[in-house]
Amino acid sequence: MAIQVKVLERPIRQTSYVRAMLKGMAITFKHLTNPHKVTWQYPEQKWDLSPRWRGTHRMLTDENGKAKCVACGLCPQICPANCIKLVPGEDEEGNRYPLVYEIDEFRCIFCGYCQEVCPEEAIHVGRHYENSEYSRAGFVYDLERLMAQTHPVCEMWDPADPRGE
Amino acid sequence: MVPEALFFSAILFVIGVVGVLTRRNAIIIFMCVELMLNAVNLSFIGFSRLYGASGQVFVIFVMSVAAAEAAVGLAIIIAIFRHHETVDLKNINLLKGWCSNCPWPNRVECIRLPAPSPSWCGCCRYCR
Amino acid sequence: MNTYAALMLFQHAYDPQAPVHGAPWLWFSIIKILVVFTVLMVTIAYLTLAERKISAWIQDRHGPNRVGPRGLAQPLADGLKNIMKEETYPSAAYSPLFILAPVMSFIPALITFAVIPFAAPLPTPWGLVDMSIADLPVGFLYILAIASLGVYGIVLAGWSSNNKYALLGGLRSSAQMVSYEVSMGLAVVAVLLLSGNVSLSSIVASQVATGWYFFPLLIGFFLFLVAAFAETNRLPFDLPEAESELIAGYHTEYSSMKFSMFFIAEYSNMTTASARLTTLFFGGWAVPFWTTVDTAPWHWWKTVITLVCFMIKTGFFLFLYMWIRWTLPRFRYDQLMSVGWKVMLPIALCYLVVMAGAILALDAAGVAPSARFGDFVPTYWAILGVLNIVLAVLVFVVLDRGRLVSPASARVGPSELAELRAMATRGPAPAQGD
Amino acid sequence: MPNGFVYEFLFYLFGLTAIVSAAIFVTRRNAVAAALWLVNTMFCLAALYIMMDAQFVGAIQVLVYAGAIMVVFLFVVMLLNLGLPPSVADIKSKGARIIALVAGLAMLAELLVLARQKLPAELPWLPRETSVTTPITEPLFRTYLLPFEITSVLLLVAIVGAVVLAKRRS
Repeated sequence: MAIQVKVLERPIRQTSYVRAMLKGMAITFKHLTNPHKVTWQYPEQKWDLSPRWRGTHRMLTDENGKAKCVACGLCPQICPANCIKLVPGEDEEGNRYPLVYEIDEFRCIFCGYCQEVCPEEAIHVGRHYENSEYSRAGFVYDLERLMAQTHPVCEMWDPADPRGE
Repeated sequence: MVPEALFFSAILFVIGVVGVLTRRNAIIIFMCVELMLNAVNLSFIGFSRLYGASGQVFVIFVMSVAAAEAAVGLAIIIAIFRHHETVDLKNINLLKGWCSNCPWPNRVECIRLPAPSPSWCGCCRYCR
Repeated sequence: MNTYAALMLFQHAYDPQAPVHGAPWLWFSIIKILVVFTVLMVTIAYLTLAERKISAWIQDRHGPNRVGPRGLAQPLADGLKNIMKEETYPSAAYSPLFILAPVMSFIPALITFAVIPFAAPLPTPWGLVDMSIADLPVGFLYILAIASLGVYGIVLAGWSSNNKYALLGGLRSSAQMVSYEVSMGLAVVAVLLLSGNVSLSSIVASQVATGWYFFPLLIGFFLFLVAAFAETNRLPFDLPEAESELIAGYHTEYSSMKFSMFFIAEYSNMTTASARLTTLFFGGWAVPFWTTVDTAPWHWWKTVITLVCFMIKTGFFLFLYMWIRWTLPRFRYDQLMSVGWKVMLPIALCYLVVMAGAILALDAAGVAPSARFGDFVPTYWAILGVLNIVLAVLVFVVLDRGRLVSPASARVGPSELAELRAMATRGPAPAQGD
Repeated sequence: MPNGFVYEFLFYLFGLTAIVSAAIFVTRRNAVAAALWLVNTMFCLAALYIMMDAQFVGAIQVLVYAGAIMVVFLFVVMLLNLGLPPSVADIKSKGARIIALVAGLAMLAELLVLARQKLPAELPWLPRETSVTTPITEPLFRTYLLPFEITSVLLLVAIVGAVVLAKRRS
């Protein structure tokens, strides 16, 4: 790697410290009196999330209040972080349903593959970012908790333009 | 109050003298000298209550001399410390000369001494 | 004899326009100490909030606004947090001095305020009460003496922490404060020349009589301002606690309330420095263009108005401190030292000679300090002010050409510069190796 | 006022504090602690000066000794890193200590005998209205002008000498 040297020639009028200082103070005073502030007043004023924001999961339910999931096993299969734990079960009518469905939100990388692969459009990543817990165990969301979430879900693609054109 | 001031001044002066006689840390000896100057200043102030403000003028002279002394003295201590890496007066004895087995880089200038113990002359930190 | 009659007796024994003395003097002193201490501590608490708010506004943010209405209870929350936090003691620290150091920086910062007159005297039934805790006859020297003690706390904190960053911070600050003290002292000798007295109340009184000193002593004021910034370790002179180089300098190892005491010391130093600037150069408590308020006979409403005036002036300088802090970057250490010794000190010395000569010349020309042009422009004030403006033009236009604060390249000699230029014109050197 | 009980009490308090802290100062092994005790002594002396109607000298005492000279001492101690004890051993032999003690006591006796001379009456205190600097400036700039100028030359020489001595030769 070659080194290139550039010698700066400074005009004498630019080297005055006092004048540069006064100029700087004028700038800061202008900002001081400027009523337009850029801070977001966070808890009251929230950030508008993108429709494609991928946050914590949510399980959609059918009209009977049951999970839409049919325990096909595609989402644990595709999950690159291996954070979905699914134990399938079957009722007396032969409908498959998840006995255990847990997502470890700490391991999850929010890639959204589970939503993409789900044939029933049951599991979704959601437009939500305010999640805090007192313990690590609190971040393992079980089925009930996933169903209880109410935040809007992520739109993986724009329905009017499914191929992103 | 003047006799009391003179009494305090005498005791402070003697404390300074005893410090100079018993301590070996050059910086502390220096501070003892400052203490003696302070004691003298106190008696000057005491006498200025009796004979007029000239005593205070002398205190100002003493202070400026003390300031000059501190500047030069500390510069000397720094110079000695650079050379010997100690401020222990036991080791600052250039006038005694240097011993033959001194590993100090200036050994060539050393004077060979008929020392009672050939391995010790105290000239530097290696043969302390 | 009932109580009322006794009170009346006392009232007749004293003249409200004569200085208070005896036992009432002692009581008034104690009351003044308590009130000034309380006001100072509350001011300091709110200065921390003001600093954060002003920094926020300058950076287009809102600043703390969560605790209390518009964030006004934030200092309380901070104080509570600092009291409740755990105190840590480094195992290698020399603990007596480690504990002593915050105290040693805290006390000088507070007791400087004792001699500053903050309002016109207040007449009471027991006599005229000076509105300064102790109007010492050597008030100005007292300020210089106490200001020079502030360095102990920092030096001891740096040394006793047994931490190399803290030690470097302590060394830097002792060198910095000793260097700038000299120019600070020399810059205000001109004030003493004009007022002819070292007591602060008489400095204020002579400013009431002959006009404020910032105009006839413009350069002295500027030098004092810069030295005050350096003495209080505020930006652009906050080398002792430069975060990016020394972590936090001398208070690296301190936590909770001991850290807080360094912080309080810094802000009370700022307050006293602002009060000093006000007293020495901006007429102290004097109200501009309203001589009735500034002169005897005294009345309680005069005390109130002058107190407010003093607070406004001091507040302006406190704001200036913060404004400059959030504008200027920090100096390098060599720049700091060369500004102190090669610029401030020679300018202060030359300025002293010029001002003493000018005052002597005015005296020889028979201009009395009280003489006035026309009706209200004081002659002394105007002549010295014009002289100072000429000097200011000389200093800031002629001298300030990259010499007051020199860039690193200024130390490159002409031959090295020529070499660099030749290298630059040659273009990129051929790549080494492959 | 200068003869009240409070005045005498404070005078003795400051004097004894000065002596006690001076005694602690000479026995400290840690140079930084020693310097601080010496600073305490100097403060007490400044208080004594002020109590003996020498306010100007009292302020100068704090300014010059405590504010400048002792700071330079501390600076050197820190710069050379001499603060912690085991670096320097003091004179330990009993003989030397006894000699120092005897010499000190002899000197003390001598000074006390000298101090017992008949002293003239004290001068009156300055009235409160006069400037405290006036009585000093008269002798300083008239009677002792030559010593004053010589002191300034001495300070200049000291500055040059200190710079030359402490400069690192490369």
